[in-house]
Amino acid sequence: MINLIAVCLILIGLLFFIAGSIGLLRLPDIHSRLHALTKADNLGLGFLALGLILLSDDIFIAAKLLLAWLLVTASSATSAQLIAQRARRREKDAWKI
Amino acid sequence: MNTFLSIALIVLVVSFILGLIRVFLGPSTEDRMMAIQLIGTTAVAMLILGSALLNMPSSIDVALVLAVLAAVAALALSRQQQTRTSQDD
Amino acid sequence: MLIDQILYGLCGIALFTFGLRIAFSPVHFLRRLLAINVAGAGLFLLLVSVAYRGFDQAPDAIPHALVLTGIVVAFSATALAVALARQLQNRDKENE
Amino acid sequence: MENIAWSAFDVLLITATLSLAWASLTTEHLRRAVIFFMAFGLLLSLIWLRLQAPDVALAEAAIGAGLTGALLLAAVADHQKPINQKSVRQFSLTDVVANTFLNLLFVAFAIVFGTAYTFALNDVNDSRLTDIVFQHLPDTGVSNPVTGVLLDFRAYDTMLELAVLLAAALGVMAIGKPRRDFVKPGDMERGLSQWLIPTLIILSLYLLWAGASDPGGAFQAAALLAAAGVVMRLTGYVNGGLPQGIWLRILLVSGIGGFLLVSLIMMFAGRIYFDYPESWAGSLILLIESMATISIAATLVVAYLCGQPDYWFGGKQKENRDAD
Repeated sequence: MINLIAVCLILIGLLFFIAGSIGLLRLPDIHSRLHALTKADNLGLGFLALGLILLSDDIFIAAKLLLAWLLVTASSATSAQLIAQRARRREKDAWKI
Repeated sequence: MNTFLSIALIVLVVSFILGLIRVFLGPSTEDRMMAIQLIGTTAVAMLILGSALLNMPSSIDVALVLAVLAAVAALALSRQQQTRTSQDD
Repeated sequence: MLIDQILYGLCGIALFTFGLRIAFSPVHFLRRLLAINVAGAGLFLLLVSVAYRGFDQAPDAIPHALVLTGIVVAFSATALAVALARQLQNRDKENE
Repeated sequence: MENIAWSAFDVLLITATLSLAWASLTTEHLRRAVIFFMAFGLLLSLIWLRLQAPDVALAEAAIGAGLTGALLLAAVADHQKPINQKSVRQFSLTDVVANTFLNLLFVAFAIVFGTAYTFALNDVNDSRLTDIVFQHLPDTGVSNPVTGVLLDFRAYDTMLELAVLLAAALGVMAIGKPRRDFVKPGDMERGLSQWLIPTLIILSLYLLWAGASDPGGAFQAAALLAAAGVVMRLTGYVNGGLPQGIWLRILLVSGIGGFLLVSLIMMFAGRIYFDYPESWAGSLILLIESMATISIAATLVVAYLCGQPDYWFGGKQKENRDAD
């Protein structure tokens, strides 16, 4: 039963990853691509880590998996902001000229 | 279960390669930064999957280091632009 | 004999040769630095694939130790080269 | 099924790595080349793990994907005017001939090298050295073979490698002014540094501690600690968290100092160089490793900062320094 739930969670995570990278490839401009990217980062890895936590039998490993997801979420949130800031600054510069 | 996990790993590799195509295509530096962020996260996902698949717990440590260093790389990339603009002013 | 060991070793040789080829061509200094780093990574890959023994066997630890220190030394050598390049650039500016 | 999956994985990974190296060395823009190189480092750390080398993967993840990228990005920023990437001069016939000749030479070299490698693997005289390492590993007090090799079996080499690092740091410190300062960090950058720096330090301590039994150890821990220094430099601390004057020198030599101190004590205790008593070996290795970690980290931060130390602590750059 637990295995089945884990498989479902991992599948959902993979779906988000594929959707995120297709979005990154296909969407037309920076801000919408950023939107696609953050879904893969937070939700994709989140579901995947959750599924693997269910599969792991060691509490220490489960904690480290959770930590990996938290770190990726924190770093991707900040770097998404930094990327958006950069893009906006450049767009402003373009308007100035 | 192992067969499922190795297929999942291949799916992640495909996602990784799609991200890599965006790194190649660009066109702007921001696009490349984003794509690096995506392939970094995909690499973390591959590492934690691999740790379950190969029974290699140390692989999660590498995933942790990659996750943190992705933030360092993003900071370095965004700050690198800022010396340039300050010079141009 | 393992097919993956051969594949990764050949990949290392390809990286080494390609990096060396670019390092010997008339390109920008930083490009040359990147090329030397790629060539070094190729050699590291060759060493690690020599140490590889398949999924179920422990690999050889000695090449791993060599590569580990090699990565750190390569970083500081790159930093020294970058510092030297800046100094050269400053000299050029003063001479102009 | 799994074998096929792994083969597909290998082929995709190798193709991606080779094409990133190609892109990095042939693209016109230098900054783009560095970005490709950072992605290349990321792929390499996956390859190290695939080849069962987690110690190398940890170091590569910290240095190849992070520190080298930051260093080269700063170097690209130094070269404001892109120096003629496309060569302006005309290609003469001799150039073409010489280039073709060189290409052929390198391809021939790769083919010979590759064939030799493949044949050499065929009659490998199976790993006697590895057996010796695993046989004597219990004597070292650590169970991670890589740490055992680095700090016990090959301790002499490792000490000299620290000397090489020190020499490189001295070279960097002797040359020139530091880089231009960054603009004042915004809220985003400051917020990032507030959780990133402690996380890097804790992770580095964990790797140092884990290095006795699991992958990890002095070099990986030092790389993470150095990344903390780089983050400090990027968010407004011009000295990258390094101390001033005599303390900086003590930090830089503490790695070699630790090695020498332990070996001198061993010598007075009537043993030879780097021959630790078995009951103490584990703790001695941890002591040496901790000192080495701090000193390697300081060396790497110095290498990143670039320039004479006086400038980092308010020399001529004082007016540009970020008020915080």
